Amino acid sequence: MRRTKTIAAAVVSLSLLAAACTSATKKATSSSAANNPSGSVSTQPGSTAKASHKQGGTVTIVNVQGQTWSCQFNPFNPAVYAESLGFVYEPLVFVNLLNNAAETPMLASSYTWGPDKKSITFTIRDGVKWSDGQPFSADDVAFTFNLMKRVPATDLYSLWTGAGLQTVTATGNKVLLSFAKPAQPYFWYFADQVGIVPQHIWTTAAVAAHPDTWADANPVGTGPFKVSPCGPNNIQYVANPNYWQAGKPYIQKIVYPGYLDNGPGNRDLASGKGQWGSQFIPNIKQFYLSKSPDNHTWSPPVTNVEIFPNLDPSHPQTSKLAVRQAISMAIDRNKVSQIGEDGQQPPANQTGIILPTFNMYYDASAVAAAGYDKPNVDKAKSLMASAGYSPSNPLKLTIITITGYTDWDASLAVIKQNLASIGIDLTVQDLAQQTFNSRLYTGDFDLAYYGEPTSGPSPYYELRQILYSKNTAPIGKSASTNYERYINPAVDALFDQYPSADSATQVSLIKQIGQAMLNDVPIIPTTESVDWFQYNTKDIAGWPTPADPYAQPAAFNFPDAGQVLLHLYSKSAQ
Amino acid sequence: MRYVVRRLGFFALTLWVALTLNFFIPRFMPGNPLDALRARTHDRLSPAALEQMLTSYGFKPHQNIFVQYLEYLRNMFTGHWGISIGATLGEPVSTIVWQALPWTLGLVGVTTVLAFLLGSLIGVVAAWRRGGRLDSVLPPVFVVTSALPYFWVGLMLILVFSVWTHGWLPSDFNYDPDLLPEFSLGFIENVLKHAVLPAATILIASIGAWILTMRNNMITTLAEDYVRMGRAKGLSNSRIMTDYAARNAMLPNLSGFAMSLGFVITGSILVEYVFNYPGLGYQLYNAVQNTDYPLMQALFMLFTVAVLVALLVCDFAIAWLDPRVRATGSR
Amino acid sequence: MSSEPEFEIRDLDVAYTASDGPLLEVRDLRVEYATAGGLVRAVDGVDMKVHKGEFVAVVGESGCGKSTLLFAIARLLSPSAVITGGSVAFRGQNLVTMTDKELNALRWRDYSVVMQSAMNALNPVTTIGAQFKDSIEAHAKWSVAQTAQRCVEVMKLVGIDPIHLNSYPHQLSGGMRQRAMIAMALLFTPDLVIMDEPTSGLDVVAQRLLMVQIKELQQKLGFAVIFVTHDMSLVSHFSDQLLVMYAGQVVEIGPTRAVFDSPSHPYSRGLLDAFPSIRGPRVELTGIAGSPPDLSNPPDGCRFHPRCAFAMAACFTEPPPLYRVGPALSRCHLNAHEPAELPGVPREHPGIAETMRT
Amino acid sequence: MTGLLVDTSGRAATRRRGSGLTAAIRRSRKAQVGLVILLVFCIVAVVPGLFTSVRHPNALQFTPRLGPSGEHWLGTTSLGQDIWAQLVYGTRQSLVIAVVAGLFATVLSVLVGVTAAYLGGLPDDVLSMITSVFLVIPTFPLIIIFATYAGKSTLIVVLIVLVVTGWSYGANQMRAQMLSLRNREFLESARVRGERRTYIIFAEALPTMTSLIVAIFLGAALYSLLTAAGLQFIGLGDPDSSSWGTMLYWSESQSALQTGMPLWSIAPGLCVALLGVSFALINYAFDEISNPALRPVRRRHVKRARVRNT
Repeated sequence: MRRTKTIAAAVVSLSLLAAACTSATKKATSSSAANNPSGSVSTQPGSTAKASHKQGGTVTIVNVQGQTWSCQFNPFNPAVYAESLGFVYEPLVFVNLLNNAAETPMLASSYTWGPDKKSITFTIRDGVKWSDGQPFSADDVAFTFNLMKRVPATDLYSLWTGAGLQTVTATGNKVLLSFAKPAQPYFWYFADQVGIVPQHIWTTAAVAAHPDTWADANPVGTGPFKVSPCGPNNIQYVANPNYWQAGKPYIQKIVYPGYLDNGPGNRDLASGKGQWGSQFIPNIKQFYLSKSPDNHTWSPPVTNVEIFPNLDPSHPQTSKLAVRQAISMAIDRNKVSQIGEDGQQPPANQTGIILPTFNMYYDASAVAAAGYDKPNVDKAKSLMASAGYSPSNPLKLTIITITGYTDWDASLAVIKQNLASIGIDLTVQDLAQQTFNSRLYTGDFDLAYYGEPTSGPSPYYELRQILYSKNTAPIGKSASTNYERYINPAVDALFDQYPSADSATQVSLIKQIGQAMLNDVPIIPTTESVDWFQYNTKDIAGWPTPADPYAQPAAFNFPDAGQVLLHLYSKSAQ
Repeated sequence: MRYVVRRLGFFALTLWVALTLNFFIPRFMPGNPLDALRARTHDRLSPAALEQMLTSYGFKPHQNIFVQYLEYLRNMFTGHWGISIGATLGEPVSTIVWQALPWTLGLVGVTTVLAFLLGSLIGVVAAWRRGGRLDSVLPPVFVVTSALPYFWVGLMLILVFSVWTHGWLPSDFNYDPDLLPEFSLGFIENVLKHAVLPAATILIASIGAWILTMRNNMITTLAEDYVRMGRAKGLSNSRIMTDYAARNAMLPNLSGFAMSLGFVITGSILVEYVFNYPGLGYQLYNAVQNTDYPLMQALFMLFTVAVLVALLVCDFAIAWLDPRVRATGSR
Repeated sequence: MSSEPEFEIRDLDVAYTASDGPLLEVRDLRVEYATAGGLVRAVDGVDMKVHKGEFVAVVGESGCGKSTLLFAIARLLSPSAVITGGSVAFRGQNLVTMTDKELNALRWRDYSVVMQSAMNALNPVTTIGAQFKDSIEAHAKWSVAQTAQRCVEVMKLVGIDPIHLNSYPHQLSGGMRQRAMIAMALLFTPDLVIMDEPTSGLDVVAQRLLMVQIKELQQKLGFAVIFVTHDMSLVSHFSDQLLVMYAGQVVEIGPTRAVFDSPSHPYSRGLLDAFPSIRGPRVELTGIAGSPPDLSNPPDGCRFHPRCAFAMAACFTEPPPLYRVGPALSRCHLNAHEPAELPGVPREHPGIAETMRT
Repeated sequence: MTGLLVDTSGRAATRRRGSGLTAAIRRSRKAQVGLVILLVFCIVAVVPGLFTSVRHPNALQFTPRLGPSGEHWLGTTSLGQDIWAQLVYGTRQSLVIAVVAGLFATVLSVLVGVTAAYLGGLPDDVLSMITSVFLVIPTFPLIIIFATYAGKSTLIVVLIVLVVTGWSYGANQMRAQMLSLRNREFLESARVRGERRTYIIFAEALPTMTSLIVAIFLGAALYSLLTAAGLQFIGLGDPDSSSWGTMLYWSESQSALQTGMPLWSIAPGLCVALLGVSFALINYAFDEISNPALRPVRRRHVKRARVRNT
């Protein structure tokens, strides 16, 4: 995540990153699809919003784009879907990452898993209308999923190819998705991430021809807001009068300026001109919080930022376990967090389990036993010695990172110092994004500093990406996500058991995987990247808080942004 | 005639070289749009789907590069600039360009020309009042300003007029985001307010050179016999200054102007960058950062064309002012 | 003589004023340059007279101050040069004390200037005609027709096809340019035409032709000429008076013939030796070794003594005055027997000199 | 980068040897000021250790965000580096970039320009065509593209980019100048004497153009300085390197201006400007040297009215 304007894409990626995490941790104890065949759930949508409120008020979102708006809202276009999903298009079920997996039925009032979780049946909500007045039906849902089959470019989560989705059929108010294999891990993809689009519009000639590249300038959805109007500098949303949740949304207007740079965005936040912030603010105490008692911030951690060591034998030093262990032990993660991330991103741990978000999967004792609970320079030194290195005879290593990710540069400056003390002479090499990517993908590095962005309802998702051997490739070939080239059949087996396992087993599986992380140190997590969130309570109330984390708070999370907007209300309007 | 042909040939060549460089440099450097998109979507989306999408947007990596090159040249001239495959994935390049162009023309174009004319004028007056107060103060001052980095001047202006004065003048954007473009006094005022600082930056950073060169040319010209002749003939000062001195002194300055346009664009890109001014420079910068070939190519071509057009204008101006050029076509 | 009524009227009144005293009287003129090296007195107390219709030649090596003298008289010095003393009386009016406005009233109508190398003296970016026109417009309110007619007349006068009024300087040959310059100088048939080496840059033959033409025009139109050249032989047959300058001073002045026949100043003699024959190739000043002194600190005594073959004791200490030698005056101790009395010309003006430096 | 524009109108007229320059510099106050500034920076660049006790300016060894104090003259960065120390250590690279790039660019300009003018004919056409092409192609976009994709922009890459894009302006001037000299009598005489071409060019022609060549160098150096700073400022430099441009990049990315650390971006910018100014001043002085008309005139107040016509 980029603190500087220098790469607009990075800002987009910021939103995508967090978007990747908008899904719930399923706790074995919670009412989860896993052990409750008849689906969940509290029948009152937006369950956590107790009282209802009068309508009125405007919210201004500050979330740097680094680009002027293209005013396209195609929910299948990754460059713009964060502005349409949740605002205009809605998922079947909203799954909350932060609040014990509370599921909020949206376009599906409920669902039922079939045997072995190889199929799932959604019951589609009645009385929902598209914003153009047309009635919404199960056919729209079926159409949306089948569209992804017809136009592979729109199957962003490879449901049809990867997840083994085979048929999607609508009968009455029910939609049946059947898969070739247990699909539970994919639930949050197809239930939470996919926005349902109106068949009657997406079948018109123009759209049907190229649904993937269609601009969709005036999106018609079931969501709480409609776009009107959109310009390069600003998207304005107004409340959807036909919205299916009576009396909602309370907020009648959203102003979403296309900030080109953090600077102006931060200034507008500090001045209260913008109430909903979703970006990094350097020196936030002085620059934001001190400016007004109404300014608050809460940025929950979601994924790891880590060092990828190259495990391929062609890289003798980094494929040496002792060296990796030494590095992990030498790094003072608190200092990295404090100096590199301005204390706004918490330190990570060697298991790669995000804390506190995934607390239940974390085995503190195991970490302590392995000696990764706190920096241990002496142990690290001895490990290096065993590998034949010492401060007098240092090991020269180069770590690649991305130019302009200045917080990472700063973090690496700290790490460089840490490692110097144990006899590793670290050279930081800043690469242009493009160069970095190709070198990361093809395994052309000793060490790479990178934020593995993909998460999911449990650590399974992030860890699987990093550790599953099917996600890697030989040096020189482009690996999809397992860049360090970690191949461990035992760990693969753990991942393979996960989908069909029950929740309790899933937890233990994750713990075992965490243990593997401690044993093999395939990657070295340093900090936990967070969901940037600042909010102003002068006029607007109903924000997600640590006490009431009803959705991921940053505006770039979809469909969570929709949830937040359904909770917000204007004090002055009451 | 030969002169005209030469010039046209030169323009064609320049354009071709520029376009070619611009086509091959990115392609022979590491990274490609798909990787860039994968990185932006942080690998959570299926690469297959993304490649599909890029392809539907007209990205054909597997095509023979030479074929691509020819196609690219044709498209550049036929105005088929394609669709952005960068951060603005899916937005037609022409849309982006047309949105950005007026702002760049309005800010950079106008300010640059203004700086040149104003600078030349001041230079003329300073030289004419040789040894006068103006002439003793100006040169040192503008020697200094002409050596300042554009972007830093911008930063300082932001610091003084925006940060220290708590947003007395806006330090970014072309107009307040929450405004809608319209032909209202309020909007125009807002636009102007946003243009003040960047314009001032360009003016401050560029005018010095014009003043100095013009002053120097002017002084050299004033020593010419024909100027003395003008005095001998008892012509009015204004007549001598304009028809005899300035008109001759202007010639080298004009060609200097033409020559330095490339540098002017450099400065302006940085200015747009510093002020987040959504003009061509800013877009180009983003395009490069996002491996957005189509956008990059269109913008770079525009910049080159802009310079060439300006060059052409200068040529005309010079030919109009200087009969010797008209006659022989060589200066 | 022009058929324009204006000219007849003017000529009358010229005749009237000119009847009492010389057309131009220069007295103790001093010009100083401010250079990085300090003050340089380029013209140091020059006296001269020019009568109506007279042809006065000013000769000397380059750097002896003759051009400066010329520009001082015409009040065309460049900013770094300043007249620090003396007077230039033109028809009784002191040009030195005139404002630009007053000067512009006289310029071109009453006295005009022809400069060396017309290529530089003509504005390269406008046509000859345009440059004629603006000089006319600056001084007279003539109809377009009158203006055009006059331009054609003067062109014919100097023997150039009027078609060239539409030409730009670079389109004419060197000789034509010089003629055009002269034509321009005659637009108002002034009383005095100041010429600064108008023939330089032309080949010897062209020089002769031009000289002849100038002489003819002068006789025809009756204007006086101050003619500056470093080529003594050139003027021998044309000038009435000869004024030899050295190091910013007049070293010899007198009727041309007299000076030519018996130059009484060693420097004049040197200049003559320098040009053995008119058509012969130009050679270095064999007559005089060395080069003119640095005027920022001229030699004591006679300024010429470092180069003078006849230098004697006095020459090293005693600045020689002008001595009368027959019809001429010579600034050389060799001629010490009879001191000059050029009436009304004081040797020194300390008072003025003082005021000049304040 | 219009600071590049140097006036050469006067230069064609003068034939001056290097020795004349030094003499003239002694007379020009502008040149002296410029040279002093340059000298100071050179000293700092050579022995930065003299000016700060900090040895590792980029190490994060102090409390972040300290204001100016006796300890830290300009305070510390939000990463805990001493700004003054960074400034001092940054001098070297900035200076090296300016001088080295300027030097190579100048050599290239002289070679191309002189050759073109001297050979004339087809070679001239080709060379001057190339020159003008390089001249008008908007280089900065190219530089951005190049620097971005060249991966880590090491000093070398930056230098190459600067030289490649910086030579054309000077070459153009050299050519014009050489053309004007071509038929000067002293070259003619050399030709008549039957001297070798190379001899004529290097022994006869070039010395007369010292002032122009110096000016071209100064122009190129200025261009390199400013462009490099610009590149580093937008993050195309090497963020680990110590240079003023890099400092500006960091201060910008850490929003120094907004978070009350203006010195962090004022100071390095000021240094860039100062160095630039020193080049510009020297260059300007050279204009005056080679073109005496440009020298400031001491107005001498002569009351014409007091010259009585007695």
